[in-house]
Amino acid sequence: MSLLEQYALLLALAIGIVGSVFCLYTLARAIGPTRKESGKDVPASSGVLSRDPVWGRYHARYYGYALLFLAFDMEMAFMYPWAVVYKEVGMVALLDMGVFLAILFLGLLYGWSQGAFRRQ
Amino acid sequence: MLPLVSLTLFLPLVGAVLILCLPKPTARTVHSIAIASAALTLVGALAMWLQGVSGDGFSQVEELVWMPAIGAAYRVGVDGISLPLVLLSAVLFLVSFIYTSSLRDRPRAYVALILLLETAAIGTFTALDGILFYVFFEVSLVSMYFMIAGWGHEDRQRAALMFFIYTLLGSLPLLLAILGLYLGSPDPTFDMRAWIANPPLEGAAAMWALIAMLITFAVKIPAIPLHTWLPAAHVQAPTVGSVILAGIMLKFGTYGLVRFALQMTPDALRDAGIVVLFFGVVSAIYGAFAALAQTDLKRLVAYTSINHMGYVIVGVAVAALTLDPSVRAVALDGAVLQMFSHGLVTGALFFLVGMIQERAHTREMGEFGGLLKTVPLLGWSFVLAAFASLGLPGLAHFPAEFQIFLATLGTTPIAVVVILGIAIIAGTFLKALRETFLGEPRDRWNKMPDLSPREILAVAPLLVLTVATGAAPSWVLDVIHRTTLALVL
Amino acid sequence: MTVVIVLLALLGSAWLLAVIEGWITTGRLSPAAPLYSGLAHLGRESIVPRSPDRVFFEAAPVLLLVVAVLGMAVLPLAPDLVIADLGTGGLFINAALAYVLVAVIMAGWGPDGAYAMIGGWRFLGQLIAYSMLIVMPITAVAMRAESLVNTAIVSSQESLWNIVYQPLGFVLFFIAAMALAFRAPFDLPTAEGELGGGVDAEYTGVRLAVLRLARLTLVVTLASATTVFYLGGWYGPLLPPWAWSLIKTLAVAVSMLLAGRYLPRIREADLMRWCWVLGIPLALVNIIIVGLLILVVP
Amino acid sequence: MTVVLIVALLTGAILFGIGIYGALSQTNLVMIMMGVELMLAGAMVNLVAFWRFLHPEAYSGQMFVLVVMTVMALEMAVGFGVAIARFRAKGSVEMEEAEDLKG
Amino acid sequence: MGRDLALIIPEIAVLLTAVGALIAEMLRRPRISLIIAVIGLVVGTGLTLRLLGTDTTVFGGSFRIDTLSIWAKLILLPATVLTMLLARVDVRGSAREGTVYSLLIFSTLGALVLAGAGDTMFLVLGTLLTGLATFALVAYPDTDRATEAAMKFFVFASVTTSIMIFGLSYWFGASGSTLLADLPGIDTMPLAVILGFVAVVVGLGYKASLVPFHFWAPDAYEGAPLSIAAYLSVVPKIGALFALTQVVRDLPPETGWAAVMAGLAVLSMTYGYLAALVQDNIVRLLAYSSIAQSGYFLLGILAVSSSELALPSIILFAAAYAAMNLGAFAVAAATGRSLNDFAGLGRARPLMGIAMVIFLLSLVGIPPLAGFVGKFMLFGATIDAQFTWLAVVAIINSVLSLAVYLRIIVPMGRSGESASVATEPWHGVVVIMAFSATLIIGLGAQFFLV
Repeated sequence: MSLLEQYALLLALAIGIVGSVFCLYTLARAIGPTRKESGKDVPASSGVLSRDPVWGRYHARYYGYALLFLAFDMEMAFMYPWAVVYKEVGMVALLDMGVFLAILFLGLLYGWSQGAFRRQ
Repeated sequence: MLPLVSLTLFLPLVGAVLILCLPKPTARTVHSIAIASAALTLVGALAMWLQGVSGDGFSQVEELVWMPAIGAAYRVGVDGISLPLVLLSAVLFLVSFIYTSSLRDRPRAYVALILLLETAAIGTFTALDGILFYVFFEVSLVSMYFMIAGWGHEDRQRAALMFFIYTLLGSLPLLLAILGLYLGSPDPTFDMRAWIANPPLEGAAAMWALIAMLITFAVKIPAIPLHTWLPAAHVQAPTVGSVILAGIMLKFGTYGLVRFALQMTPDALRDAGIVVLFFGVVSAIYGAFAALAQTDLKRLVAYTSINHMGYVIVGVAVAALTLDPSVRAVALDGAVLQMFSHGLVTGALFFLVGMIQERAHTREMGEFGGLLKTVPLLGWSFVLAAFASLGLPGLAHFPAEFQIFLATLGTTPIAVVVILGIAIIAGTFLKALRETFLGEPRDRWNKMPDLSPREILAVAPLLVLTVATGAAPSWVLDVIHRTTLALVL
Repeated sequence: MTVVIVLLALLGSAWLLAVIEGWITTGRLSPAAPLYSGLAHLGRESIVPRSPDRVFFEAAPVLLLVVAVLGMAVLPLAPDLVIADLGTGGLFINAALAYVLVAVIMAGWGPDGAYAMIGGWRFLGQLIAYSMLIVMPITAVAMRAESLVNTAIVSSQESLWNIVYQPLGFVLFFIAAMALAFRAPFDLPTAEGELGGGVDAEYTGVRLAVLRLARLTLVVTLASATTVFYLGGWYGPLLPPWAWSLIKTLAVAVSMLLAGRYLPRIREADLMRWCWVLGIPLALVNIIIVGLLILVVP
Repeated sequence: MTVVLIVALLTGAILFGIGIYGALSQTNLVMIMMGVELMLAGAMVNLVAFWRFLHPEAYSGQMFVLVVMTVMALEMAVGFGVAIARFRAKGSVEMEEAEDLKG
Repeated sequence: MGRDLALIIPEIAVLLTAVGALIAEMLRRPRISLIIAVIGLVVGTGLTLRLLGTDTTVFGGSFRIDTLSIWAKLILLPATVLTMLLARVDVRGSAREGTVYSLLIFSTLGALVLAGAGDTMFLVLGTLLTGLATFALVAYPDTDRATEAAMKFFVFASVTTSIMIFGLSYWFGASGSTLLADLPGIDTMPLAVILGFVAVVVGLGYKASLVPFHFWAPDAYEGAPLSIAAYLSVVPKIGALFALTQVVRDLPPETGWAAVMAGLAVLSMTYGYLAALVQDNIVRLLAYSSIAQSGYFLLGILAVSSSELALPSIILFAAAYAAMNLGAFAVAAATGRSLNDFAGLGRARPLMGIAMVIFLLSLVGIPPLAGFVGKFMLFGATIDAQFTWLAVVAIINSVLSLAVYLRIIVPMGRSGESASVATEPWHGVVVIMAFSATLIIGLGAQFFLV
């Protein structure tokens, strides 16, 4: 299979699943409709409705991690190609990545020392 | 063999550094150091004078590697055109320090600035490298600005600004011209001797360079119509500032005219000679008329400077126009001698006006009268200087102006109308003398003291030199003539 | 053909898993219970809460199901029993599983309910904690296999399974996989005790059925990934390759369920702290150890 | 093949266009950052297309894509850092409310 | 490989210094952090001296060890040291003091990468590295104004950088290589080359705060601590301008880039000084003046392929600019942010006053100060490259600049109620060093003309 065909297959698979789920939904509706009744559609909040959208109430308190995460996640983009050719290149690759990881790790330590891991 | 030129050049700077480095010196110490270094400078200048010039090109050349990569170096030396101006600078600065030695308002900075200015002045006259010349040319501007801004009269900030902006704006075209000369030379160098020996530019490029130079020097000289900064600056400047401004810094312009415009773009100047001549004539006559209209003594003297400098322009223009080397030599002799004399005479005049102002706190001629009786020494000195200025035979300006007119007559006779200027200047000074020194002495000025020994020491050398130059000009002219005669254009 | 087999295997595994889950929780072994439960959900009302973000609300369960299946699609059951043996299979599974986060956040945001919202955002925090522990061990695996092709990764373990070669990586990956599947003790987004179901809370009827199915599938996919990366995939004596794959996958999945049962739920802050302070340095150490091993032991 | 290349380049240009429009028209820092992401995505599409269709032998094209990804991620990281600092200091990340510095 | 590493030893030293400073900060020892930083950078400068005269490339042509990049190190590393001393006063005792030093060094490393860039990817990475560190530095005080400055800076930076990357993608398409040295080989797709060039001008122009990409500069300078403003006006700017030089060196002349540079130069100089004329805040004034000074750099850059004077003039002016601008900022740091604070400075603290006058006159270009020699050479290069009109415009602008700087100088002589703040010793040290540098560069320009 060519690369393109493989991806096409994966796409078809995804569409197929969406389609079958849709069929399931149609089936469910065919079995019995949902009746409109007042109070039924209140979200789970002990029956108390909030006037404002709820998203204002939640604070992401982990952004110290989040910033570090971005850096580390990016590092992986370099590590995958590196990992594949690692055995071929050998020692030099280990040193290269060692330096890279050491600096990155230093960033982690720095973040830690500056309280990035404290709950804000 | 001592590096005389460099010694003379940097002695004042050493003095300035010394003054700035001393911890909390008294005013007396400051002035003593200043006078001592200026005196040493004068000794150096005299030594240079004794060494003399060879006539062919530059003498006493001293050279030091500076920026070989771009062909710039520290090069100094003198010829017959610059040597008298160096001597003039040394003398004028020395008497200025003597005059200013009574100053008690921040003397340290003031004296240091003047010393810096002295180095800049001598440097401008002795520099043989394009960059070096420009450096000194501009440094003088800065120190003069601070002198006027810091120690001038009522409206000093404005006048200083005007002076600064005018002359800086004016000097930048010169920078372009220098760059043009540099890039035009076959083997790029900033050596002015090379530029003089083989003028690097020709055709339109040379004309553009000449125009740039003329703008710069016209501002500095100042020539009509770029002269408006001069009266303001003079009126607001402290006395010593005026003396140096008129006595030396105006010469930067005329010196540059000879050194750069005439020697480095000779063909272009020959083509444009008539125009330059025209501006010279207009400057001379306009300056004379403007002087006539003044009631303020200092402004009056300032405008006579424009007149006298106009003669220099005429002389240089004639030198460019004529084809006869002997006529050219005469014209240039006159022009250079005129610079020298003007420095002496105007210096003396500004000193004397300054002394009057110090005593009377006014410069309006109408408020004086009969001063010759109350302060005879001052009065007679002024009379002598005024007569010198109006060109009386036997005094400094006469031989100079005479030679200029002579050469003009031989080349472009029509330009001799410039003689009109002499008549008007004569009228001007006679009017000034009558109003200020003759007539009935007024009661107001009865208590006016005559010259103090310090002031006599300041003025007397100038007057003596004025008489000496006028009566026996040959001691200066010989030096000048040796170079002008050998000048090949 | 392959597609059908793999999908059937996936469904079958999910069903088995549901049965086993029921067995563990209730003590009764009733193979038909998941089917009944699914059919019952079909018949129930599927309520849409008031003022939802309709697109997010509808898309979340489907997306979760899709990414779980797509993840499975690149994992081999046998040398030729794989839907798409991509050249970047190891990376693709990462990419697919990253959408779990998107789906969960959509499920949290969509219904505009407080519990769901908190559950969704919590999962973002959880992702920040576990995500590096998924990708870093996979790197170490790829280093040994010199490839990101999943079949090649399995082949590289013919002589020695990765669980022996890099046990540290296995432990980290296993834990991270549990967190990714948000099973207990990492079920912060759905925490029954405190959030009343969290992201599940607003789903009813057929939508809930799809969501449940998706979560079960996700567990199977992750177990299969663990098998491929660490347990030598289809290798094993006597039985055919696909059977070994299925057995190992189910074993891992069950062990995930069991492990969660006996551990208390971890606080979000602690999870992040441990993952970053302990987990990531350990993952780096794992990479270095593997690197040295590869150089020293050819 | 060139048709595909042109389509890809057009896609890149359109992404870039949308991104720059967003970055210039939005006032919320986070929205601006999304615009910037789109611009970079456009550049990545370009790079990949050029690499794939014109210079398949030049691995530097792939490297450049990685570099652009890094740029994306780090700019976002620092951008959020700035946004958080701003939010703490001022309680808003609207550009239009940023007018203390003028003159 | 070994050779390449040996050639980038100064960069490695800088990196290690940054790391060392960071480690000291993690141990809560900001003083030691500063000491490590200063020593490390001085050592880095010393290591660079050994390389003088080298002209080669490393890592397959992607990084250049040539006159520009070597002088970039010799200029920027000492400039960073001076900034750190200034910053010491601003951040002493605050949390994360050592971080500031470390960030400064990282940012300088980015500027060095830019200055030696031989590859478009290095342009991107250098821009990124300098940019990221400086956003954080600007936001450091965490106040309303600082964060606002950082936010504007960031938005501008990220948008322009993205534009640059997008344009660079076309360069890759046109040449099939990311090396700048491969650009002259392009003869097809001129449109792609022009697109790329425009984009590079946008990306580097923002960093060098050229008009019309300058909007962030005055705000960022004003909101940031003074030492950081001084840093922004010198190090990243010189890095970006050197990078621009590296780029246009290889650009085929038919693209007409020189004319674009000339236009930008005129815009930057004129607008910068005109805007500076109406500022009352000394920091904003210096910001606009630094915008104008960037325009002067362009005079040299546009001549880079047609005049031998160009490279030395850019380097010389960069050195001069670093010295005088840092000096002016240091005096401002010791005096105050308003023009009124300068009234009477000359009388109250004559040495500060004299130093400030020297710095400003040097910025105008009065001989024999550093600024003059630099500008002189730049004009020479411009005329040599047949852009005489541009030299004339630049000279007229110099006069305009005089008006700008006199607005500071004139009140200094006045007897005024000058703020009689005690001078911080570090301010004094920086002023003295910048002062000596301004004089020495002016008089010893030869040294820079290698």
